[in-house]
Amino acid sequence: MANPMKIRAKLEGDVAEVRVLMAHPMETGQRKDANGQVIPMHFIKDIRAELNGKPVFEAAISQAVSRNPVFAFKIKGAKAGDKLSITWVDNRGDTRTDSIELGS
Amino acid sequence: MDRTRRVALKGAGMSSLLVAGFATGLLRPRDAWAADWNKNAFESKTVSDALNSLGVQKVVPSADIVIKAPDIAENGAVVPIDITSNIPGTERISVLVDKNPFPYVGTFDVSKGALPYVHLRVKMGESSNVRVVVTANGQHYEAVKEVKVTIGGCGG
Amino acid sequence: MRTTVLAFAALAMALGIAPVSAADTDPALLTKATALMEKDFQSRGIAKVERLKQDDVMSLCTQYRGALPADVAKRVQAEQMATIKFPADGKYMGDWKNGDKIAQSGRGATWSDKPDTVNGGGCYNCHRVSGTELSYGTIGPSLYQFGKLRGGPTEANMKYVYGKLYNSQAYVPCSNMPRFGYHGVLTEAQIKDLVALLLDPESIVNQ
Amino acid sequence: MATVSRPLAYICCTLALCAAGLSAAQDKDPTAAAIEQYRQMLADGNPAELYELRGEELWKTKRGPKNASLEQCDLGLGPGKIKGAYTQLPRYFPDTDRVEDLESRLVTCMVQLQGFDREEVTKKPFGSASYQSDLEALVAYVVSQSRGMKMAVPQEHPKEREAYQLGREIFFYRAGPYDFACATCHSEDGKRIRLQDLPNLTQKKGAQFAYTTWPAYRVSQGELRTMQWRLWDCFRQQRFPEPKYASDATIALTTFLAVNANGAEYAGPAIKR
Repeated sequence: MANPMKIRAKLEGDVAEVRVLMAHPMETGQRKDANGQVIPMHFIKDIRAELNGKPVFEAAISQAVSRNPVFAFKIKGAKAGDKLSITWVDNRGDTRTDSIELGS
Repeated sequence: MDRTRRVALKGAGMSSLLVAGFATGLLRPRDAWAADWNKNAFESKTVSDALNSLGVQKVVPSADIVIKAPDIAENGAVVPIDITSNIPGTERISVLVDKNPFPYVGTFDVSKGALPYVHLRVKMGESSNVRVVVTANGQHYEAVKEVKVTIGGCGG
Repeated sequence: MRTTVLAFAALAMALGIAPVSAADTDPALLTKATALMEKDFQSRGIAKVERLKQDDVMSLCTQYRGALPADVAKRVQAEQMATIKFPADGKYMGDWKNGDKIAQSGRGATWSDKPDTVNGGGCYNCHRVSGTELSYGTIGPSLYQFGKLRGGPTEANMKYVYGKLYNSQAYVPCSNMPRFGYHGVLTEAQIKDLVALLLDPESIVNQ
Repeated sequence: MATVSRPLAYICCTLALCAAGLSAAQDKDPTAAAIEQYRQMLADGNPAELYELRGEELWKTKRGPKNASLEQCDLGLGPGKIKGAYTQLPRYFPDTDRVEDLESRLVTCMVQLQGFDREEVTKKPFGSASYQSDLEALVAYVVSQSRGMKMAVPQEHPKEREAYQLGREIFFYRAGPYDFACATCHSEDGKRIRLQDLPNLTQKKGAQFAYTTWPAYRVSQGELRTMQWRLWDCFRQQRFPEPKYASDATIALTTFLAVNANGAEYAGPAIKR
């Protein structure tokens, strides 16, 4: 089961500066284990951030994003009390959604 | 899907992605993301093939794309990149690492309520240009920044 | 002796300095520490527990914290010099390009290395070697332009570099540098390639 | 990705206990300045936090044959007292009659409170992309509860003092096919391996910087690494045989380093190359 994300957001006026940490191996499919077996690709493909249920930021990424990904982005038109949720889906169909309420 | 997107992202379109996704049982309908996961672009081995797959035919160098990345990365497994686009109407920010085996790293869609900014961390196999392509009003703009990757520790 | 050590340690800690002193170790303490390591370390892969055994150089350099008294240093140097096997064919220099590969590689001899792993010299870990490699260490002196500054591949220079690589302790007692030839970490051919790296006028070291 | 497929880059990791700072002498060097810029960009966004989250969950969850949480674990300040506990470890514990570091103590609690088998718990203490280590997560959580507090490792009990003395001997012990000791790389100021700064662990400043920034998230491995891992991998690169996890020898060496760091503000888990 996927581990939780760590989401942090700071409100600057009506802009929410979001930083998110995701727990994921982001395997490239080019690494070998101790026995010389290729470790299969395993990586987050899609990311979506929603503000009160409305998509505001989306990404399509590859295995070249570093392990345990870190992203930052800025959401417009945010205010204290808004619900920010972030979802990722990986190439095996595993998914995880975490939410926070924006502070003042 | 608006017109701009259709122009910008040819190659593996939404419909083919959905077919592939449902076929392998990986994607549920709610996972039909607005940002295409462009298989052809991601599997391209050169920058020009990747850009072709992304539907980027013509790209104009722009000083309005600000790439902040270290001149030298202490470890290629994690190279932090901060991107800000000052181009009006920026919709998408795409990132490529020229010398990676698969140069295309991803696209960030900021058109629905985000500022034209993203911070990400990428793997780099060797010293290379980091290439940022910004799509704004159907046009494509680019900027590059060289990042040197060093050998570290005792093992190298 | 033991009281002295403890008192010194207490004083040094009070002053905010980690106590380190030359030739001031309690042999009983070292014996106890050695026994502790023998209990708590285990063989893994090619790294066997026997590696904890110290030879004369290791034990003296541990005991004196790297600063040997003059007479001990002189004896150690002479003994170590006698271990050096210079090439039977009288040729000291190999291929500097191979030498640079050996200098770049830090592989070998760890418990995660396979028995057939080709050992590297790990030279860049501690030395600046070529003028172009940005990633170099500073534990040892810069070797950049070594040959150019020392008069090139003269017989004396070649013999010195070969010998130093073979057994550094013969030249600088308690040197930080591994005894590559003495321990069999590098082969004769590899050492020759490294001699060429430092002394061949064509080598990147001398550009 | 070539970076991770290259065995050298994959296997290698620095002997350096620290990967940042301490390079005031190199301020003018453009390479050092660029590396500094790299480290600063990484500092804002440390995946160690993911491990802290998971560790907190593990700490509070009832587990093991005795179906107990670790909330009554005594890390030296009394059962359940976790705030600042790391700043006073390693220390002597009367119940085990032994000096224990954080990791050995966590194992003790998992055995005593939760009924886990010691051998089972310590069999695979270090995680990888395909395996999550509970100990690494628990360590991340516990040390995060000492952030901003001053190191105050006790030297009152005779066994605490002895651990320090033995740790010092181990630090200077030269052996193996490379003739290395810890001191080979860590007893002079301003040195580095490749581009990694080497703290001088025999001096207060170096010991403080290094100790207060471990455990750390290692970007080269994508894992939160503990002090036991740090020593274990140093010994690997020292070409020594393998130190047993949470053994007395490793705890003695940790005590030597920790006591030398006394007085400094704890700042882990950090992020390092």
